[in-house]
Parts: sequence; C-alpha cells; structure tokens
Amino acid sequence: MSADPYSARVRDLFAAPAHAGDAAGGEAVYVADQDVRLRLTATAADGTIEVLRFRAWGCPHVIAATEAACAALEGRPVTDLENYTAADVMQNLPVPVEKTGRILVIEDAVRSLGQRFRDRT
Amino acid sequence: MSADPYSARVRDLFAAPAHAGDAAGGEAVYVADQDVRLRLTATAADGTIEVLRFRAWGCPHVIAATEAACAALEGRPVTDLENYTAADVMQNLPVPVEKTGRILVIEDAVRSLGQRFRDRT
Amino acid sequence: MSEDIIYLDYAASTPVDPRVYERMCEVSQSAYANPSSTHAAGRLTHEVIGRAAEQLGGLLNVSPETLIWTSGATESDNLAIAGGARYRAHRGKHIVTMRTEHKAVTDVFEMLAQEGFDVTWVDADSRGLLAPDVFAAALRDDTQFVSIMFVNNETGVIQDIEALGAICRERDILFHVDGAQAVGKVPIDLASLPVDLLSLTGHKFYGPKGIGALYIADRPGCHVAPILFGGGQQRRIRPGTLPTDLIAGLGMAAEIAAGGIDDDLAHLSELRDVLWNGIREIDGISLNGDPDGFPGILNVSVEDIEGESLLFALEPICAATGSACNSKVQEPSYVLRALGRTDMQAQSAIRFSVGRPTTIEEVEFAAGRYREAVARLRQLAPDEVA
Amino acid sequence: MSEDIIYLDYAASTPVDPRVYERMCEVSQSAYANPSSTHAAGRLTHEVIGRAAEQLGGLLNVSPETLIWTSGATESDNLAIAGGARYRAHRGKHIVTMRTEHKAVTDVFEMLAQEGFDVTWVDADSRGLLAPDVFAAALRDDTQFVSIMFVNNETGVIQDIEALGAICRERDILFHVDGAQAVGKVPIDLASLPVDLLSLTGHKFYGPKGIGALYIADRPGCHVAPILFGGGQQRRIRPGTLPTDLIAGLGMAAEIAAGGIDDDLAHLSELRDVLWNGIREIDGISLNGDPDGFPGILNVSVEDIEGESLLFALEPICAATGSACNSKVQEPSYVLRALGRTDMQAQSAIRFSVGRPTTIEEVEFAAGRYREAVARLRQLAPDEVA
Ligand SMILES: Cc1ncc(COP(=O)(O)O)c(C=O)c1O
Ligand SMILES: Cc1ncc(COP(=O)(O)O)c(C=O)c1O
Repeated sequence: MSADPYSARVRDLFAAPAHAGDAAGGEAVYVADQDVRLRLTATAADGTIEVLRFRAWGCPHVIAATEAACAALEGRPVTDLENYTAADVMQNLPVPVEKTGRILVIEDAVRSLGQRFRDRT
Repeated sequence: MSADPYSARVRDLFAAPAHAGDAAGGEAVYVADQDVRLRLTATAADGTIEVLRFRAWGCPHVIAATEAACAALEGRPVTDLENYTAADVMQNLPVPVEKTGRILVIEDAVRSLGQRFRDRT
Repeated sequence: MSEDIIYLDYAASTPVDPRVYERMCEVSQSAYANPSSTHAAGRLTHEVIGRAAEQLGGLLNVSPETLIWTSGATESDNLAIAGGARYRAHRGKHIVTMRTEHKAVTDVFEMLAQEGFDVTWVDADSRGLLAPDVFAAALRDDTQFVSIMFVNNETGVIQDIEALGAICRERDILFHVDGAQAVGKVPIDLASLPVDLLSLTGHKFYGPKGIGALYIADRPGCHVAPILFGGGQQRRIRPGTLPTDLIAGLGMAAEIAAGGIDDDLAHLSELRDVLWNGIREIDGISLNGDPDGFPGILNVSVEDIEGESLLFALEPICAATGSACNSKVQEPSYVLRALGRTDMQAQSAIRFSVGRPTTIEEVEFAAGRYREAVARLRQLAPDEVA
Repeated sequence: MSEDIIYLDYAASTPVDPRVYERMCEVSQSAYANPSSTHAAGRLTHEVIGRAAEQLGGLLNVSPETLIWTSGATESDNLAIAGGARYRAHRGKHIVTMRTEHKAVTDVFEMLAQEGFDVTWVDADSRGLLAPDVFAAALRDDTQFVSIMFVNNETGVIQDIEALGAICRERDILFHVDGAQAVGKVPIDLASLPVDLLSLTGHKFYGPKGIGALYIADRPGCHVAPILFGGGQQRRIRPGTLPTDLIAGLGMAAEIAAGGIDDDLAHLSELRDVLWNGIREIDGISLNGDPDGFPGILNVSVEDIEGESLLFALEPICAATGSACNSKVQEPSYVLRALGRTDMQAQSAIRFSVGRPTTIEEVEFAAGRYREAVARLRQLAPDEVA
C-alpha cells in the first residue's frame, strides 16, 4: 500500500526548482550512480558560492533534494560544500529510507564540487 | 447452499395432515427405520379401505408423503396397499433424492398393512 | 427482509448497520482506485484503509499494523492455522485444538494431519468448556500451535482465553483464537490477552460480508506463512487488491461495536431470558451450553422431536438447527455430540440467536411458536412402541 | 473521486457502476441471511445468488453451476493453479506458463516449483504474443497444466486463447486462463472456447472489489483441489459464508457488460487513438505491446526519462508505472523486460488505461500533460556526459 510518498515540500521543490540550469562559466561536476545523473555548476567569489545550479535525471526526491541543497548552499562559504552531508538534506526533507543511496549521490556531487574549488585555489 | 427444499404441496400436507391420528379398531402396523417412526391404522369393508390414519415421527417430507399416501389410498381396494410403491409417492411430491430411503420406509409400512389385511382374510 | 419473517439467526449472519452502509457508499463512490497505486487517487484509497485499520485496532486495542485483511474468518482461520503451524513446523509438529471448533478450524487441522502434523483433539466438559489443566496436560515438548475459539458458534460458550493463552505463552506456543463469534460482541483487549493470532469476520457484527481480518501479534516468532500468492500487498502475507469499501465498512462496524458492547450485551441477555423462560417448562427440554455463555445464543434440545420438522414448524421464525447447515440430510451436530449429547438430543437442537435489532415481542412470539410446534409434533408421533 | 483528479487507471480498478451499486444496496438490506441456512431468509439469499450466477453465466455463455465464487482473481488464480496442478499431479508434474503473467499467476508457479513441480516459462515475442508453435514445442508427455492470461494487464496484448486451448485439449492438458483483464471487456464465449478454468474479478469491470469467480469446465478430469478448508459451501471447493451482496453486484456488472461490450470497445478505441495520436510524435517514444491489443490500455515508454518523475509530473493524472506497484523503490516492469525492453525503456513506461466514464477531453488533457512533462524533464536533465 502507498501512503503519499511526496511531502508538500517535495512537491514545491519539484514543481519549481529555482536552481535548475547552469551557472555559466562556473566549476562543474557530473556524477551518475544509483539511478541518478547529476550535474552541478557553481561560481564563487571571495570564498562564497555565488551561483549554484543543477541538472538532474532522477526521481522526484532526487530533484527536490538537489534543489534544496543548491538553495541552502548559495551564499555560503565554498568550504561548506566539502562538509555537506546527506543528513543535512534529509533533515529538512522527508526522503524514504530506501532512497538513501540516491541522496548519497547528491552528497558525493556536492563534495566533489567543493574539492574542485579547493583544487583551484 | 439451500434452495427451498419444501414445495407448496409439502407445506400444505405438513401444515394440515387430514389423515393424522388413528383409525379406531382397525388393523395397525408400526415401522421404525431410517430416522422414521410410522404407525398406520386402517379399517376396511368389502375389500375397500374405509379409514386410513397415520402417526409419524420424521422430517417434513416423511409427514407430507405419509399424509399423501393415506389420502390417495382411502377408498381404494385393500389390494392396492400391497402394490404401493415409493415411486407413487415421489411422482406427486418432490422429495430430495437423499431422502429416498425414508420414503421406502413408508412403502414398507403400507405394504405390511396390506399383508395384514390379506392374512386376515 | 420480508415483513413476515422473524429473523433469529444473528449468529449465522447479521444485517449491515446503516452507519456501516453509509460509510461504504461514501467510500465506494470516492475511493475506488487501487490502494497500491502511488498516484493521488491511490493515496486517497490508502488513507481510507488506514482509518479503518485504526477503527478495528481501536476495538481490539492493538496497533493497526498488526491487522491483515482477508475475505472472512474462514480465510483468516486457514491462514492462521495452516500458515502458523507451517511457520513453526521446524520446531515441532504437534498441534492442538478441540472437536467443538468451527469447520473452518477443524477441517484445516484434518488437512494438516494429512500433511504430517500430529493433532491432539482436547475434550470439553459437558457445557463445552475446556479446563486449563486438561489443556495443559495435552501439551508436549513439540507442541507449537494451538487453536481454541473464543465464543462457540453453536452454543455461545465462552472459553477462558486468558488462562489458556497464559499456558501457551509460558511454553512459547503459538496461540490462535477464532474470534468470529466474539469480536464486536464481547470485550476483547488484545493488549492484555495472551493471544498471538485472532480471526474475525465482518458480517457477524453488523459489518459487510466477504471481509475479515487476522490479527498477528507483533512479537518474536509470531508469524504465518502465506497461503495465497501474488502481488506484494499486505507485506506479502495476503495478496490481492484490497476491497476498500468493505474494509471501510468493517472499520465502521468495529467503531460502532466498540462504543456499544455493554448495552448490546444487556439487551441480548434480556432477550435470551425472555426466550428461555418462555420454553424452559416444556417437558424434556434442555439447554446446550453454558448459562454463563454469550447471551446472543440460546441452543436448546427437546426429547423425542425430529429437528427438521421442528425447524419447519417454527416458520416464519428463522433459526438454525444445531447441525451443520451444509449437509443435505441433516446430521446431528458434531459439536453437540462432542458435549456428550445423544444423537436424539443433538438432532432436535435449535439455535436461536438474537441481535441488536431483535425485540422482546419477537422472542415472545418465538417462545410461543416453539411450544406449539413441540406439542403438535408430539401429538402427531406414534407412541414409542405401537 | 475528487474533482481535480483525472483517473486513467481503469486497469488497476474501476468505479462501481451505479446500477451495480443499486442492486447491492437492495440486496444488502433484504437478503442478509446466510445462504447456507434452510429457513425462509436463507432461501431468499440463495435465490439472489442463483440469479447472479445466471447473469455471470450469461456473460460467459456457461451454466451457472460451473462458477465458484472467490474473493477475487488472485484467489481464483491460486485455486485454479495450485488446485488444478495438484489435482493432476499423479498424472505428471510438468506445468507451463509465461513470465508476462500477473504475479498472482507467476508467484503460484514459483511456489509449485518449490513443491516439486517442473515449470517451463515460455517466451513471448516482442509484442508479448505467444506463438502457438512455440507453445506446442514447450509441451511434454508429462505436461498436465498450463496457465496463459487472456488480456495482459500491463500492455493489453490479447493471446490467441482459442489456438492455445485447442493444443491443450488435443493433449488433455488442463488449461487455465487468467481473465481478470478480459472478462466483461472483450467477448468471451466459453461454450466454444477450449478453456478449462477461467479466473475473473469484479472490480476490473465496474463490479465490486473483494469478489471474483473461477469457472471450472464441466468435463472429465477438470477439477481443482481446494486451497481453503472449512464449511461445505460451494461443493467443498471453496468454503466461507457467501457475500450475497457482492455476488449480486458481480452478477449485475456481468449483465451490464454483456449488453455493452461492443459499444465499450468502440469508445475505448477512440480514446486510445486520441491519446496515442497526441503523443506519438514525441522523440524516442515507443508503444509497449500490440497495436491490435485491448484498446483500454496504452502503455508507452520514452527514451531517457525517469519513470517516477514522469508519473509525478503527470499529476493530476492518475496512471500507472509499468513497474510492479507494490515495491517501494520502483523496479522496471518484469513484464516489459520479458518483452525485450531495456531497463531504461521499461522504467519509463507509463500505463494509461481508459474506461467507460473516460472522456475525449480527459485523454486530450493527458496527452498535453505528457508532452509537457517529457519536455520539462528533458530540459532538467544533464547531457549524457557532462
Ligand atoms: C466460529 C466461526 N468461525 C468461522 C466462521 C467462518 O466465517 P466466514 O463464513 O465469514 O468465513 C464462522 C461463521 O461462519 C464462525 O461462526
Ligand atoms: C491479469 C490480472 N490477474 C489477476 C489480478 C488480481 O486481481 P485481484 O487483485 O482482484 O485479486 C489482476 C489485477 O490486479 C490482473 O490484472
């Protein structure tokens, strides 16, 4: 049987992902794993993330969670990227346990984006 | 599942068995077999059955069929008693096949009543 | 039902309560999607079922997750017994029940016996009660499964489920209770009763026909192997599209029952007393069962009367013979014979069962009709020896 | 159902026809007695059931006595397959079916395999059809039981039941057909079709949920061993109190269907055409199944789209993913994989199923929403390699 698997927040984020797209000229990472394909691009200035955008292929929770991650990280220090955890996502967004693996893919992508920025500096 | 096991005729005969009782001073037979106990008494004159009565302990079909037999035989030659068959009963009265054994008890009783009359002459 | 029928067969089936009915109507118009579907329509249906599980859970004082929906008590009994005994078979194959159980129990035990299980049939006393010490004496080291019914469907006798269950718990034996005649009618608190599996069916307490449930306690080792296979519904324990409206109806029947068991019992007791007092003076009459049993059932035998003719002469009263209603030639009830009744006593048994809608006038009428019928049939019968 | 839902999941379940509903109301108020009882109330109930059996018999062109009432197609499938294969086991233990069958069939075969039966899974072609010669080649001297569905629940593909059945008859093999998606929707004349056992369920053709039937042909050697045990109801093949109102509802649904199959089919074909024409131009779209299949079902895959997000983006449309609806993480449909679809194609599959109440406006809306959803999700996705 199926309870509603989508919370109101997942619905909102999925319906209007303000951070979908590309951050022109920014750093980019791409990961594909666990029924998820994710591309993140970001620009930063003075150690702060200015624009963070995503493109995603995946289930509604993945799209919503990626949007939530982008929204949360924009304006934060780039060092936050490397410390980003799946727990951060799931705290504010109910994701079914069986999708935890997919959320870890988002964590991976965000962290490798952080790595990129570090490598650049 | 159960269709109505009782036809209208069975209902009528069971509700008002005109031949229930005893033919005072007549010949009597008693049989007990197959969940049936039956007593028939009859008087005859000039080889004709005058009064034929029954007492029965048994299911509704037995009571109805015995009543039907008595009604049919009154006024008939006593020799008809010995030739009475269960088929005669069942022709005019639908009796579930699984009760055929009980109807044969009625046949037995009627026939032994006929025997009594013959033995007497 | 037609006006000129007096229905005194509530233990066979009950009419649906109007409130149950209303709930089912509502649901069948609005929540017709398959509850397994993830779309909005399916989710609505899913919610309806969740509410029903809470209502039924409320009646029994258990969590909704412990309930598996089935097509009725027959299926629940089959699932509990075949599924439970097989699930525990690796630990031992000795299983225990009584001859006075419903066919939906005894026939499954017979089948399991064929499958290689070792069945012990424990005896009731003459009222139909199972004494805890008699029960305990029947248990062995390899006993893994026991099934004892709550309220007997023929006599209304109520077993001491608490004492019997406690003995099972002590020895970690899976304890199934057929609650078909008890749920919604007598108080049952599964949070405190030591019962592992409980069968129930909607149509015995003013709910719909064709829906039942099996309670499966949430404790270690308490599981059943499925007996039907298919979609993954209901945690793979029982497949098939869930009948949302029936489930909603069963839930509502449970909620209604929960609020009225005491009143119902008082009403039924009064009815039974009037009925019994109206016939107890008849020569050769005897009560089958326990005067302290469930008051909705009054089962009486009377000397030297043929049961089928008695039932027929009782028309327009609809009651049941003590015998299994499914055989064409009426056989004396195996339950009553197990209580030590003679064939003659057992075959004359009539089970009157009263319900919420039954009135005093109806049972008074029934008592009168019973007296007349007995008198008339006795008059019609030949003396024992002609 | 709420106004803002567009229900296109009629293959999962249908709403009850108002006439069915009315009949059930009537019956549940008047015929609530147990049909096994011999008293007047029981006889009334018995008559209601007899009438329903005639209505269903009429739809299938068989005698009412060949029908056994069950709780739905899942139970019918279990009874037919487990019961039929076991009944014939002494003659041979080879049994045959397909991977594209419903879980209520495949899971029973898996269970029988564990029980010692030898199962052959025959392959469909890429449209899902079983070629008679492929089928014949899979049969052996010890083949005793075959199960092939009529209309596939995911794709709507219709098997050549007549040809397959003829092959079985020739060899005296018991032939079961899961007709859950076919009965009441496509013409079925069992007087001429060589089918031994046919499963059906009410809620797929505007009848009630929780009730189904199994047709058992009246011919030598065609029997099933029971899988549930209990009272002697239904010739000991299936015990339990019969749910009179559900049975009456199923009968009425059958009668309504019998009078309208051609009109229904014409309506469904028009709907499917409008829907398919509205989306067929989409890049990478493909039809799963046979264009000549049952027109109530349109199953489409589309390249490079995630299925769950697609279904979600389709809201307020209620359709089904191709995958089993019961698993929590959506798995690509095993049926579509059996037809040679890649995992990627299979996981994006959406099954639209239309019904009697569906309107042209609804399918036009659905087509538009599908186009938008695909476009939006494609725009959101990264290029294959970033
Ligand atoms: C004690 C008991 N168990 C089981 C059943 C079976 O219930 P159902 O016919 O609803 O499956 C009944 C009633 O018939 C019953 O009285
Ligand atoms: C082909 C097929 N067989 C069997 C079933 C099972 O039917 P039910 O869920 O009514 O038992 C279904 C529907 O779920 C089906 O589509």
